Amino acid sequence: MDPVVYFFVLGFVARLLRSDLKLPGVLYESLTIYLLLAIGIKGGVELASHVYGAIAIQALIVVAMGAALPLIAFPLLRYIGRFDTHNAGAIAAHYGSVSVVTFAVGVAYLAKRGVEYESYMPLFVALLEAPGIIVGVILGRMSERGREMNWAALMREILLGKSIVLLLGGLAIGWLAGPAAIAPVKLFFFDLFKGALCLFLLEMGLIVASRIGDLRKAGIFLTGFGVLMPLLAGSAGALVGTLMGLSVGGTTLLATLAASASYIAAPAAVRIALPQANPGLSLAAALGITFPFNITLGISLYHAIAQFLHA
Amino acid sequence: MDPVVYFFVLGFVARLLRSDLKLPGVLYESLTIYLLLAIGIKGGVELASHVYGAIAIQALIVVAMGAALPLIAFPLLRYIGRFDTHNAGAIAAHYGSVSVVTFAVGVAYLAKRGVEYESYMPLFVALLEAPGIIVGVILGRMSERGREMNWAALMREILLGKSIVLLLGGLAIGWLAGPAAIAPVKLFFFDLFKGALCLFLLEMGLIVASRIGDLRKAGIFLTGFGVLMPLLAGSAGALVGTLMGLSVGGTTLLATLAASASYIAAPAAVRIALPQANPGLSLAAALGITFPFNITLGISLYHAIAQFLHA
Amino acid sequence: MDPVVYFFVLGFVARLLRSDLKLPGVLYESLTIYLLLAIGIKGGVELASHVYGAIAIQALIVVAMGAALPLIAFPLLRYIGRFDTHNAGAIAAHYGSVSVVTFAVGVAYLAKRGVEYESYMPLFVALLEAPGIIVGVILGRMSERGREMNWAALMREILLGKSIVLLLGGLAIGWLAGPAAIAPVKLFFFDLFKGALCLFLLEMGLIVASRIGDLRKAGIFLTGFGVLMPLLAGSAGALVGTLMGLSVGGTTLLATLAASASYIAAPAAVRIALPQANPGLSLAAALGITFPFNITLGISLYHAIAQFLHA
Amino acid sequence: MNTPMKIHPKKLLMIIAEAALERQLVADVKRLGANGYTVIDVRGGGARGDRGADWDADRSIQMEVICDDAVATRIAEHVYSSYFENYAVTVCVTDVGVLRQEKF
Amino acid sequence: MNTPMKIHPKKLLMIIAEAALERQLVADVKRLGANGYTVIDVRGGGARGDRGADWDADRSIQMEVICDDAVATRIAEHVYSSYFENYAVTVCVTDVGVLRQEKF
Amino acid sequence: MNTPMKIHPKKLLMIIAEAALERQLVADVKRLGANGYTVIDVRGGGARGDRGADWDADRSIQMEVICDDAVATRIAEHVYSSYFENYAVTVCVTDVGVLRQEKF
Ligand SMILES: Nc1ncnc2c1ncn2[C@@H]1O[C@H](COP(=O)(O)O)[C@@H](O)[C@H]1O
Ligand SMILES: Nc1ncnc2c1ncn2[C@@H]1O[C@H](COP(=O)(O)O)[C@@H](O)[C@H]1O
Ligand SMILES: Nc1ncnc2c1ncn2[C@@H]1O[C@H](COP(=O)(O)O)[C@@H](O)[C@H]1O
Ligand code: NA
Ligand code: NA
Ligand code: NA
Repeated sequence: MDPVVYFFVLGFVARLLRSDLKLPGVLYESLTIYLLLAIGIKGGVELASHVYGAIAIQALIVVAMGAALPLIAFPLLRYIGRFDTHNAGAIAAHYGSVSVVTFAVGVAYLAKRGVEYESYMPLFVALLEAPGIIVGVILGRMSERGREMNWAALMREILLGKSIVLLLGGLAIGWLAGPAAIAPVKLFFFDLFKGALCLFLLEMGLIVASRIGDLRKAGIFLTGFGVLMPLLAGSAGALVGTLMGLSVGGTTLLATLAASASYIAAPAAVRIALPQANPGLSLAAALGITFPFNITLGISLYHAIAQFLHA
Repeated sequence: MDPVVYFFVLGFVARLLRSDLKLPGVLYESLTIYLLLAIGIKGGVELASHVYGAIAIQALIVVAMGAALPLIAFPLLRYIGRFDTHNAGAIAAHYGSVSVVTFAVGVAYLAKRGVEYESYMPLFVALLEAPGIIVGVILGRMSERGREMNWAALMREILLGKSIVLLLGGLAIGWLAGPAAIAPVKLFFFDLFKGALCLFLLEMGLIVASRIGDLRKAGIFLTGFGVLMPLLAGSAGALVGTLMGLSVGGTTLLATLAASASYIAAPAAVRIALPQANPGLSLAAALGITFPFNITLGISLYHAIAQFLHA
Repeated sequence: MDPVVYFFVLGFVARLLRSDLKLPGVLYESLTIYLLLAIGIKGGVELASHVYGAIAIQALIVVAMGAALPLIAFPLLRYIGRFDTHNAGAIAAHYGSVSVVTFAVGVAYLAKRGVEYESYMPLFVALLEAPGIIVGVILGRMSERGREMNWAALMREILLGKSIVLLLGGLAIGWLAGPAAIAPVKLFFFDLFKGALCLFLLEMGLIVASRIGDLRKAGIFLTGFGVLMPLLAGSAGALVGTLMGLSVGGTTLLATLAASASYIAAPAAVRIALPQANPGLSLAAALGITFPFNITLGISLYHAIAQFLHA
Repeated sequence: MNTPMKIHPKKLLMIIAEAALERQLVADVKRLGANGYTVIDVRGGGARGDRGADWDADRSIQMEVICDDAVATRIAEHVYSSYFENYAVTVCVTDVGVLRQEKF
Repeated sequence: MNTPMKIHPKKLLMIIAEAALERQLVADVKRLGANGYTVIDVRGGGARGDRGADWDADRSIQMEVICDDAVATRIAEHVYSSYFENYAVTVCVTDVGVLRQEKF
Repeated sequence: MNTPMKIHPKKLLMIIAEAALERQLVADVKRLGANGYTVIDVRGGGARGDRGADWDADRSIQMEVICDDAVATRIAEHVYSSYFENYAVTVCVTDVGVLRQEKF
């Protein structure tokens, strides 16, 4: 296990033991901004040296995959889990989108093992933020013919949420500036990245532990879903990545993205677009089950699947 | 354009598009403290290896220049712009003082082009903070014979504002400690500087875009003033720098300082000393026009002027 | 004097002059978390390569020393200083525990002089947090037979306070991960440490200066105690360190720890456990006298004592 | 300014809500006739569990609006009918006096 | 929702206290019958000196509890008897109206 | 502490103002007879535009002062005459009850 995961465990245990350890909310916000921007910039710098045509096609496939993921999650939630449409749509939206921090842990995992990957993967992180949320919300609102939805406002909410703005903004900056001009901020944005990730994971541990009650309420089905859905989505992602021609590393990361569930962009957008859904359910599954599962076991599983598919 | 400017553009565009991206106020405060301290320390370390007599004379000239700048701005504002005494004085105070971040962008500009400059320039940043504000306030209060002003309190407010305390404090620390003792914090205060500047400029972009309304209210004259005044002051600064014997790089930075308008020290002091002035006007000009003008076009213009004067 | 101390002086002077310089409370909190975690991790990494048996015995001795220190402080405070039991116990608890930042300044002091020390000293920092507080509180509550104390709650408050959780958590992470896995976060947690310490000391200077009033109220005795107690405890620590077989550097640090008084863990725990005690008294002595004394003169004295005892 | 100023009766409406609603609430109170508003970051707990403000989804705000009786009632009813069912929201109103009644 | 809703009288209890008491106060108000509470980080000054919130020992909070008269009195008296002597604590209570009385 | 304590009537003065005024306001309320004050960082909007608290010039505070009627009036009038014209300032006052009247 990568040592960044220990920080998650430290936070988790500290909160469970009812320690008064607390990271200031503002530190959490600042780290979020930093991580999103840094991932974007890194991707943008790499993008500068690639053939855009090939990437454009891959990008389309990735967007389609993101839009398809909620279509797997929704029926499971609605018909097996017996959630109402709103909650099924809301949870599907979270799983359709991605977790940037899970991606960062995946990158650390590959780096530790010296596995190469397509350096423009951060582009896919940005592209995968939105489609799953949009499809999830549409599914969640299917039953409502009476009340109209302000779709333009929803789109703005999602597409201009801080996740996408910082990821795409960072990509654009890295791409426009290029490696040479980015060099003077390399230390700040790249070399400090992993340390900042450690602090962030410490806070995630605290948050997850303090939501443990929601999890208990959420019940057996959602707990199972929190493990099964990433396995399904991760396998799908690995397949898509392999077919799309990504390397083993890139395939692992695409699988990780597919398997991850959003807890920055999705909660904010879904809270406004599907107010009837109980946010405790989505977050219990995404944060309480899937996130810890992915960073401890999931990623190495997706790596194994990617290796198998490339063999 | 230096890539740090892209961060400004990113913030500006994000806010214009009404993205919910927001940097925590505390992060902005912390970055301000860090930047001021770091600039001071850097200057102080360099100061250690210089002839003080020569610098002392330059310092006096620089202070005189700072005090003179509002005398250019005030009549323009009062008699051409037709602002009342309070507002003319308030705006003149902002333009008499300096913008530390504009200075930092200027330094990045020179570094990128490999242009040398007098390494004790941060001393001049500290020296230029106060005189322009004091003269601007005096001009702005000329009409008030009846109400007395607590000048001692005003002086304390300006001279002990965080800008001057951190710049001078940093200078003193760098100077006392010297290069060897500062080495263990070089990474923190010098190598991370440019990354921190990027985040700060991102926030500046957000702030400027959210004040765009003030700008519209401010009218044509103030918009013109926001471009013309830095050109005038920048040329004056370049002249002073050349006559004073600074290098091309040092001249460029002195011109940049003269051309820049304060938005950290001046607003705080002027709000107390000239309460009748509308802070929206000064900030619309200083932040909305002059700051973006300087970091995008101004600095390279001042550089050209400096080269011309040295040719 | 190490340049980190200059930052303390800058903060102190700025506040005395009534500058409006203020570090955001959240920055102070974030720096505290960072420093505690970083010290812990550093110690943990080093611990990995040591013989645990020998360290275990030293650890026991160190804990006993921590428990013994309030037994020196309490009678002085109670019978010479004429404080009531609550206040004597409260102050003794602060001096029984340790100041992590004083420790960090001690480490910087040794590093500057190239003095080696046992690299697992951070373990002792963590071990010394609690015993002194517990003994101090017991002493402070001796007079209260009537009212019962919730000891379990108190123990949890102390042992699960953020200081101990972050120090021990960091130790565990560093120890589990080992040097190789920690390498990618070395820059963040180790190389930036001293810069972060500078900012923290700047804030300490501001805080100490704003409590100068408490100090005046505290009176002559407490001022004397604030210098004498660290000398006594520092000598005791130096003796224990020497007998225990620590190097000169390790002895200096143990003496520094013994001499230091807590202002993170102790105030929080004592406020709940000894509510009748006036927190102004403990903090005036610990922060207002002992902390500045230790970082300016104390540490070099303890170093001299350590050298003398090892000669 | 030596003659005592008259104190005019107004209402102070307090809305405690999930931070996600801030933008909408600001638009709402303006639209429903308030001339101003003040927002504070808070944490808390109630029927819908503890909201510790540790992170985005857990943040709450307290909005304060000084206004006349009719506007207060209008806003309170709007908040009640639009958000009460699905969001963690609490509303209360109290009597206040102000010096410049034309301001509110 | 066009018929005006009835406003029910309740109390708003405000407790300003050292941040060190937050955990205990939350437990106290729940135990004494409050259905919710809101907490704000504040700074201030009073009989026990200035509390500038610069650092841990100096931090203060303001807790607000909407509840009925009996609960307000009970909490106020408990705070008074438990904390007033040894901690920097200030308490006051005001009349408020709420729309859903069963909530409080 | 079983006999119910008497509740004494006082005023709670709320001043919402630009953060630049904090120091002066603290000095003012002390000078005009208040025994204490509490300050909260807020954001908001009103006649003088939106104040989003993004940065220094945009920050606002809310000051709360519990005091007797005369002091409240005195402070309100002072704030009104000194700052209302040139600064973004809002003032209101409400009735509160306190347990220890000698404190305020
Ligand atoms: N009785 C109460 N007194 C004060 N604040 C309350 C009360 N009930 C709820 N709140 C606040 O309103 C938020 C939402 O309440 P609820 O919808 O009951 O969970 C809580 O997180 C508290 O901040
Ligand atoms: N008269 C008052 N008005 C408003 N807040 C007060 C008042 N007195 C005290 N406080 C608040 O209560 C805290 C503790 O008060 P004290 O115990 O009087 O020092 C202070 O730090 C203030 O935040
Ligand atoms: N009607 C109101 N209700 C609550 N707060 C207000 C109101 N009007 C103004 N404020 C607050 O007072 C500040 C200054 O108001 P103004 O001078 O009207 O711009 C605003 O930024 C708000 O925080
Ligand atoms: Na996903
Ligand atoms: Na200037
Ligand atoms: Na000690």
